[in-house]
Amino acid sequence: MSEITPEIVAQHGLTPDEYKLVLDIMGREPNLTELGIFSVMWSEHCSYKSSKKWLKTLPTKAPWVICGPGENAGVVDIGEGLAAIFKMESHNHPSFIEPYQGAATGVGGILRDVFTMGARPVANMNALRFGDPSHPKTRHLVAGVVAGIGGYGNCVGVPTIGGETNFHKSYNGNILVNAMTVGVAEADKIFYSAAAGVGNPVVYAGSKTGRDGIHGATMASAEFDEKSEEKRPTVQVGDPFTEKLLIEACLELMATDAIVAIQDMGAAGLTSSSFEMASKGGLGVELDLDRVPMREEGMTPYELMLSESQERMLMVLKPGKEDLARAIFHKWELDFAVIGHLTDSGRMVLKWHGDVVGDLPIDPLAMASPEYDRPYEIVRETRGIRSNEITEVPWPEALSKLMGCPDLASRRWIWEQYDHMVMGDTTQRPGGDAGVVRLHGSNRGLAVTTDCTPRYVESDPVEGGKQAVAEAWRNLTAVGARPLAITDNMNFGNPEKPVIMGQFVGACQGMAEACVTLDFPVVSGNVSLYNETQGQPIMPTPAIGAIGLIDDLDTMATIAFKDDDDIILVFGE
Amino acid sequence: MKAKVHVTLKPGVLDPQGKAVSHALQSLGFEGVQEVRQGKYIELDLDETDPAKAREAVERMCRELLANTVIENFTVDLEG
Amino acid sequence: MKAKVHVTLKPGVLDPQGKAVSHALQSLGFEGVQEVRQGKYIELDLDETDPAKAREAVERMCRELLANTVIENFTVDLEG
Amino acid sequence: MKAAVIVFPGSNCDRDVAVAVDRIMGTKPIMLWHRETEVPDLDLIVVPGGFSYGDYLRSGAMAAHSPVMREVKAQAEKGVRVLGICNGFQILTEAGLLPGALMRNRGLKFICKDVHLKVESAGSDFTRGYRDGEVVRYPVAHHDGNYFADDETLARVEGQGQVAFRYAHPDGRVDDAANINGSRNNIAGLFNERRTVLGLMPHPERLIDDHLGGTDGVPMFKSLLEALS
Ligand SMILES: Nc1ncnc2c1ncn2[C@@H]1O[C@H](COP(=O)(O)OP(=O)(O)O)[C@@H](O)[C@H]1O
Repeated sequence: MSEITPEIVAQHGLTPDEYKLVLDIMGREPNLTELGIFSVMWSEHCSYKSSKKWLKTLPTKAPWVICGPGENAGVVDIGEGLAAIFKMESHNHPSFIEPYQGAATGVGGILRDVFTMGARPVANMNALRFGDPSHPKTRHLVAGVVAGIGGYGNCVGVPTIGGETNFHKSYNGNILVNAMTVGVAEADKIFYSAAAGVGNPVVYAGSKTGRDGIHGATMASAEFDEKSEEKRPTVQVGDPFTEKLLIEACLELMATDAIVAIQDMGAAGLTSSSFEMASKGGLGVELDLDRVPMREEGMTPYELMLSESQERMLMVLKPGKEDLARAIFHKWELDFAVIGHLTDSGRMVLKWHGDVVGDLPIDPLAMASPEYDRPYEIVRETRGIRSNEITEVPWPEALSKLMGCPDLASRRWIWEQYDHMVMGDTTQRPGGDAGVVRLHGSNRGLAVTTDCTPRYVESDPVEGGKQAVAEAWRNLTAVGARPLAITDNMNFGNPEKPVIMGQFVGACQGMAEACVTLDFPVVSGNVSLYNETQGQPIMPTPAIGAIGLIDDLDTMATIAFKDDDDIILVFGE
Repeated sequence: MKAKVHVTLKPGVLDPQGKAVSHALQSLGFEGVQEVRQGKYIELDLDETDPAKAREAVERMCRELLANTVIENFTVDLEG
Repeated sequence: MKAKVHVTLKPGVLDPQGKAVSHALQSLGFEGVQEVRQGKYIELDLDETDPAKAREAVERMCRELLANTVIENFTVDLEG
Repeated sequence: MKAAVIVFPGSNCDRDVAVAVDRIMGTKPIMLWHRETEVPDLDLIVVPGGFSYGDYLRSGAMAAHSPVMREVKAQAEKGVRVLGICNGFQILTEAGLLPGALMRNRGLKFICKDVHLKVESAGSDFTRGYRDGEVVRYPVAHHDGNYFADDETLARVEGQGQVAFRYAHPDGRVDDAANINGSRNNIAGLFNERRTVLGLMPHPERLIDDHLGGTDGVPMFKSLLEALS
């Protein structure tokens, strides 16, 4: 095994201080596989090291919240024995590199977060931010992202019932693709990720593992494999057909009494899923990596632990339920393997054909993940625009200019590429204030919206954060729904810059204030930082996804004027 | 002249289509098919008659439109 | 051995993808592209080592699954 | 009346159409898994929409060869009514139960929206609830709905009155501007010669109650109920 040089450490995105901590925790030099595990567990993406402190300040409780942040998705009670499970997640960088597959796998990932918890996904949303329409890359990116979202969502058969789309030059080099899924489950049949039961089998189900998306580590791993460049595509290809089968198979297994804990393999794949399950359960885990279903020849433990191959799940089963589970996954033509078991050692032990190739303490690693209190400066330009600074334009001209502007123009061309009616319960299609799906077999409905106005957040992070939450609230009430809870997707630039960190902190403060006032808790979310190219950050974009409940669909409101002589009222301030 | 372009997924990139086809062949009773990979085949009729220029143009078309070089490789054959 | 299958639309069948590609090439500024036809290229790894048997099997696969002979033609090349 | 809905891996409108059959025809269809090789005698078989086998290779190609389709063909042979919607239509053409093929939409994009259809023939068990020439509104949601048949086949299906629906304007005009996907002769739905099999791209099961935005799909299921009970 190669020696760990400072270069290799740096290539794994760990600072010298962080590496010191690694040495402390391990009590020895880690091998490459172990280093790779530290690297992904402590990445910004998995550890939320810059954002954790502030996310904790968001209100997450209400009598109807069954499960707030910390699980795969948030869960709220929607009455009559049902729960809504939902979350929003970004796939910004991959979508910039390969718009179709990046956006498609983003949809796949968020769907898995939701059905992992036992819900059947019933609606998808997408919040998109692109660069200037005249920028040479924009057209290609828009076309690819929209096709990718449609390609995946249409195939799995979950309706995409709304979203938002903005254009601004600050996104020229960093587009935002935020996807949201809402699912419905029986409130007393929610599945969580905490492992339990020493000796219980750990099983793998879904697609085989390939060398997809093993990033950060490309250079380092080249040392033990010359041909690595060709072999390591950093872009994952989505397989929505397999995802559809995985949904059906998981829901079928969930209807039995076999699962103790379940977690999808998302970013950082097998590493983070097994770590999280064991850590939450306060247990250890032993994995026989050679039993992982593999798509390619010659895969190493390092690659297996870090692969981001899509459409995979990890489960802890009750003892003796392996055959039942295997039969279900085989019926749906999916791979299935028992790859390990739980232990009481508090350690993760990785074996390769019987040899131990990794041995790490779970809690110290998970708990000690760095947490930063980054300096911040909240810049609030409350001054606003004064009316005497505006040159007046005759209103017909102003109106036609507004209607023609890319941010206001109709989005029909987007949502017509999404199947927004499959599942036969879409009672409000895209084009209104919120999308609405009927709760199957009832006369109740779930309303869903996503909202954010980045330029408000840029000029005043606190007010902008408030406004995003308030707009989501209004869009739900506008269709006649009672707002329940939100998920968020915090997209910002480099948090190491105080002003950017200030945008993040300010937005959190504003959101928190609005959420408390409106009794509108945050039950799940996602953070995407470092959205910068050549020092140019994106506009701060805390995208809010929200759901509400309509108790009687006959009272649902839509935006269309209905009849001649109807009275038009304007109210509010 | 005519250009024949093959666009194939890079080795290691998941090929859901190939996978599904190989499943389907098995269930149709075809034995002994190890792996299936599916790609695109594109024929272009060109006005250009100079092979070097034609190749250069088509390779540019591949890079800019016909292939997605992040995940795909391409080859160009000229004829006539 | 390896089989390389080309599936192409029959002459006379309108090819929406080819047409769109040729439009897109034009708008990217590529001149002198007369016609574009898009087909599929499928590679199969076979256990069979006898060329005659392999060809027969693959041609059957094409007729039964890989090509829709209402609209498509196919060719089979063997290698190795 | 005994109805079945076929379920392929990747079907996703199977439940939707089962709901429509149940609600409008008053009978819960049996759901038939694609590997089924023994199928009871039926009056109606629905091949639903979705992405069977991911629609990889060609839409409907792999499903057309699944074991249950042998049974569907055998029953169709005997005159059992077969309704293929969207992916179901693609599967029926791939299986040879209907002539022609469905290619990628002319605009290359997936299209999901309501479209208007001219009912070409109300003279069938599927369409007797409509009038000849009536215009109905059905949703479409497909990527490969561009109907192709060679000249000879086209002449034959037209000559024998096999065309069930054409894409049209709301006033019933049929022209290229109303042709959402490039289908030959604007064909949106097609019968077999005996009019016992119907394949169509639009989804009647998606407009069956006012909450979904309309009820234009209801008469198709009522027609079948009347004809088959
Ligand atoms: N990317 C998208 N996907 C699906 N629907 C979208 C998308 N972008 C916008 N929409 C829909 O288009 C309509 C108008 O969007 P938007 O202008 O953002 O609405 P508003 O500002 O009223 O919230 C909404 O119904 C929204 O759901």
